Amino acid sequence: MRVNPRFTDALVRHFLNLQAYFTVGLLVVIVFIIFIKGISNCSLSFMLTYPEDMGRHGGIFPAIMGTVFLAALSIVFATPLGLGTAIYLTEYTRESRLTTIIRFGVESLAGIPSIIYGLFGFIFFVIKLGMGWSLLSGALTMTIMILPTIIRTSEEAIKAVPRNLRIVSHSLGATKWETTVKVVLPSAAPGILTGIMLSIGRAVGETAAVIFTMGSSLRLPASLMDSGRTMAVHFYILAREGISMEKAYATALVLVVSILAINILAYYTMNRVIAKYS
Amino acid sequence: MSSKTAVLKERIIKQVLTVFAFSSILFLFLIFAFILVEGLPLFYKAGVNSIIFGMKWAPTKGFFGIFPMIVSSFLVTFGALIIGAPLGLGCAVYLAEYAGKRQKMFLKPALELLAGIPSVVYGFLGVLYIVPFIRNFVGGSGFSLLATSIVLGVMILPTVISISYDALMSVPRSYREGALAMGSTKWQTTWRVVIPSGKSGILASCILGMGRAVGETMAVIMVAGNALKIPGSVLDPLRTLTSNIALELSYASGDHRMGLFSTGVVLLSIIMVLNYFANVVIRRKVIK
Amino acid sequence: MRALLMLAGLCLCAAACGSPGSQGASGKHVVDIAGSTSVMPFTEKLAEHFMLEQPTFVINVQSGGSTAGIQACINKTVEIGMSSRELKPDEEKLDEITICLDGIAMVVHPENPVANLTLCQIQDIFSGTLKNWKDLGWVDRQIDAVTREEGSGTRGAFEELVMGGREIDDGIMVQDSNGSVKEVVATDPYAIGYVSLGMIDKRVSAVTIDGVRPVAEAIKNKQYKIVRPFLYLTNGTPGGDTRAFIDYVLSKDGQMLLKKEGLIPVYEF
Amino acid sequence: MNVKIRTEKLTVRFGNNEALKGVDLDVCKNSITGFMGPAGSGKSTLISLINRMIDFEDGVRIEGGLSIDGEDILGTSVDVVGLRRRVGTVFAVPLPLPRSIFENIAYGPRLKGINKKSDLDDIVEESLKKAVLWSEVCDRLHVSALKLSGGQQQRLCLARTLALRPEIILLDEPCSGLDPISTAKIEEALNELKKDYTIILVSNNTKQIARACDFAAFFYMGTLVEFDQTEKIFTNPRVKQTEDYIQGKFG
Repeated sequence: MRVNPRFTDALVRHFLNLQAYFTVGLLVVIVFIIFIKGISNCSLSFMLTYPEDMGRHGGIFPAIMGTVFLAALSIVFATPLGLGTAIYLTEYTRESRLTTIIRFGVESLAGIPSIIYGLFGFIFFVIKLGMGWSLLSGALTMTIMILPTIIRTSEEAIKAVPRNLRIVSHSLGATKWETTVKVVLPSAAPGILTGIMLSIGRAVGETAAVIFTMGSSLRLPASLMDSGRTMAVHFYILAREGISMEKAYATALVLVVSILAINILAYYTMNRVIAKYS
Repeated sequence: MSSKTAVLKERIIKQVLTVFAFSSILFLFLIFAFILVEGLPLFYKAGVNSIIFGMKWAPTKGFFGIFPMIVSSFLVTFGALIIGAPLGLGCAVYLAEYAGKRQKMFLKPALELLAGIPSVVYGFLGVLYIVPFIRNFVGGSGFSLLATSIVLGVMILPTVISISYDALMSVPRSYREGALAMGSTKWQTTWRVVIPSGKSGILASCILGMGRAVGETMAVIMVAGNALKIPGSVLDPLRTLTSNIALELSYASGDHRMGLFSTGVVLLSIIMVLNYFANVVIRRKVIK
Repeated sequence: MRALLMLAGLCLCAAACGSPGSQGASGKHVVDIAGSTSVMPFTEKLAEHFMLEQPTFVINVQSGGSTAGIQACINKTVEIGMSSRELKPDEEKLDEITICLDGIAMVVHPENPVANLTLCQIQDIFSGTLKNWKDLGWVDRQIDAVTREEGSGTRGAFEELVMGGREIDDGIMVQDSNGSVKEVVATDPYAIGYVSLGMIDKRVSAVTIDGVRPVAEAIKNKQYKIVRPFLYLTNGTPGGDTRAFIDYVLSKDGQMLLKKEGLIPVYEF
Repeated sequence: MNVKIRTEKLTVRFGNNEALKGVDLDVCKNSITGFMGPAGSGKSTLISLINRMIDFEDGVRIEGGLSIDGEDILGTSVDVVGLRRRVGTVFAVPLPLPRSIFENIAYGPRLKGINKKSDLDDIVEESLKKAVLWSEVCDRLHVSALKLSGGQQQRLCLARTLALRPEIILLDEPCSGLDPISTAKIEEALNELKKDYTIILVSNNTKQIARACDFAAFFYMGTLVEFDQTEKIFTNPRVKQTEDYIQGKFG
């Protein structure tokens, strides 16, 4: 018997529709579970107080600050490097063997799993350079890890700036650098910002690379050389060691909500860019 | 500003930017150098075969075999692919071919948000929901190849979806219009024209998804059970290369630590090969 | 954007420095401690109490494992290393202080009716020859045994004190801390594992071994044999700040605290 | 006659393709010189040599000489940025920068290091007046330049070029997309400007060349076919090709 193609078509449409909504449903379920289980233990004071008894009681203030410090530091290190690389690739050189090599480097870095970053950061920053488990070791490791994201998104954003704007600027007697700073970067800013926000999200959610480089001290890091704990690491330890499921859920809630907020903001910014150029 | 200083300034800026651009290469070099320097000596000392094909891992007693972990890494990767790829491809096809503009505006970002959820959260939910489910309704302890594959299958979804979506979207409109004009239904067009044209991108999305699965650590440690044997069934626990490193790094010293770096060398090699294949596949498309 | 971020960072730093938690950091009394994940929770607790009494002190406690702690102590990156295993010959240049004894208990799920195991049965389970609860007089169900990872002090002690030369089977599940072993046992009714005595609470139940209950009494009168010391290690004789903390740990308050946590103090007051 | 720009046997190749073939041409000071010819005739290539925007193209080979005030400008040691401040360019499509009217015009002066508000105010007003735009925008200088109409945008671009206080102004088909009224305004502005500047106007519109230019050059396939005073070219061309082009037989 031949099946009517129209019937197949309708069937497939519904099946694929189901798949798409099932997948979105996964996201909703994950967020929902975290929210329902976490909300009762999550309050402002939870976010602003210090943990007691390894996190069994009290709040997660040092973990929040550790996360903020780590993310801020790695962005401060990675943005000039990444943006500089993107500017070099788009404005200062033509496609050549050299750019192929650089791109190969960036792509490879992007593909390396976080545990390898953890291994490298541990042996290089923590041990060989003697930085110990510290905010600095963690931030430098994270810097390398988020670099490819920043380079790629900045490059895309810079490439999207119309060539004519550069021509005009040059015709008015601007040097390459003046053109880049005054014309190209302002137009590419939203796209670059998107990359930075996605990177922040990555740094906030990372565990494997952080735990072996920044350590897991529950204290608030008071200097670059102090060890500290990010929310993700704190959550991992709480959940894995079964210290307190309530606190684990509450931490997960803060963690997931902040990451979602950062990501949504990033997409919003990106859409504005797309709207602007199309 | 005189023109001479302007020229000089430009030259300095270009040089600084060049240095910045090479930082990625430098970092890549450093990562390889340090992992290799720490990991390779053991290959000399214990022998390549006894590490890569060795069945027994007892580093404090001088056994450094990671063959079961290599096998396990591949098992979970394929498991993840079996679970994640059909679902991901279905989503990508729906998004690219069927979804309306409004639907897309909601679905696309929602699906990409899945990528933002930290891996520890996936692992946590895996331990709390998937592991007990398997223990109670399927069998075994629950910490298993099956649980790991499910968790990783969900985790690779965003990679599979976004890359194969891009591949499908880059198929020229005229292909679709041509097929539709000849009286094909939407699905016939998609199945016979669009998907074959986007084939290499779809393949690349699966390879990159594999890369993600091979490299995942924390979620795997939490649900895999970490036993050292090659699993005999999908319900047996297993240990991947990544979890071997993360489980023991904090305790290891001397040869034991070197053994973990050797594990890192093998992991890094697998990842580089996968990335190479993904690149080859993508480039082939560009040339075509 | 960068400027904004830096500004935000600075504000946060300023806010952080104003908070009570880091005030001590500007003072001189900082003691860094790292090592065994088994000793860590208790040290953390001792540090918390010590810092309440002596607000000018800052005690940084890190886990990382016995070996890492010993290495860190040799490199002088920390003042005190924590170890839950005896020192190896090349590590013996460190000074060791036993702060308490710890029993290792076999734990099962509270619903598990098996209440006693012989040493030999435990060996059989962990060497992979005894695989079903049926053989221990319970249901026909595979035993989900959990061990610790290679290199762990607790595993070292378990191998030495329980396994008696027999090897732990490759098919046994592995977890990388006392807490995570306990977590598996607490959630899986068919699981069995071994944890530090101080970790036991009502979510898991400890079985008797050859009829002996793992309690402080039995350890003190040497009936319960699976016991190992918790060590603090220093590189040379400890100086003022480090000494002050160690003195506190060995004081009545410190030892009582350890006792309350289920450990066996080395001094009786 | 006072020569401002001189080319000598100027030949430009893009790969194997010859865009200019041995062009010899003198452009006079304080006059408007029109370049005309069909697409691909080489007139825009010549423009991009004068302001060295050709540097942004790949695979270019140049032979022969090009000088301004007797000074060679093709050498590698030439200060290109300085040159572009002496040679202003207005492109075929209006290309305002995505910023305000004021900032568009102040862009060039600021690059030169003029940052004082009162100086910039003067320059902006003067340039806008010269470009016959002042009366239309004087009350909304801080509005985005993208909000102006096409004709206004092109005059803004002219004003922006004038703000550089250049010696030479190159206009590369500046009126191709504009309505007759805007075109007339630009031509009006140019007529005033030639007192102080040397102007080159590239156009496909032969009538515009006839109206606005003192001299006219006809290019075809990279060759300078004919160059003379506008009147002569339009009334009595020496070459048949020129006559055909002017009469619209090809182009």
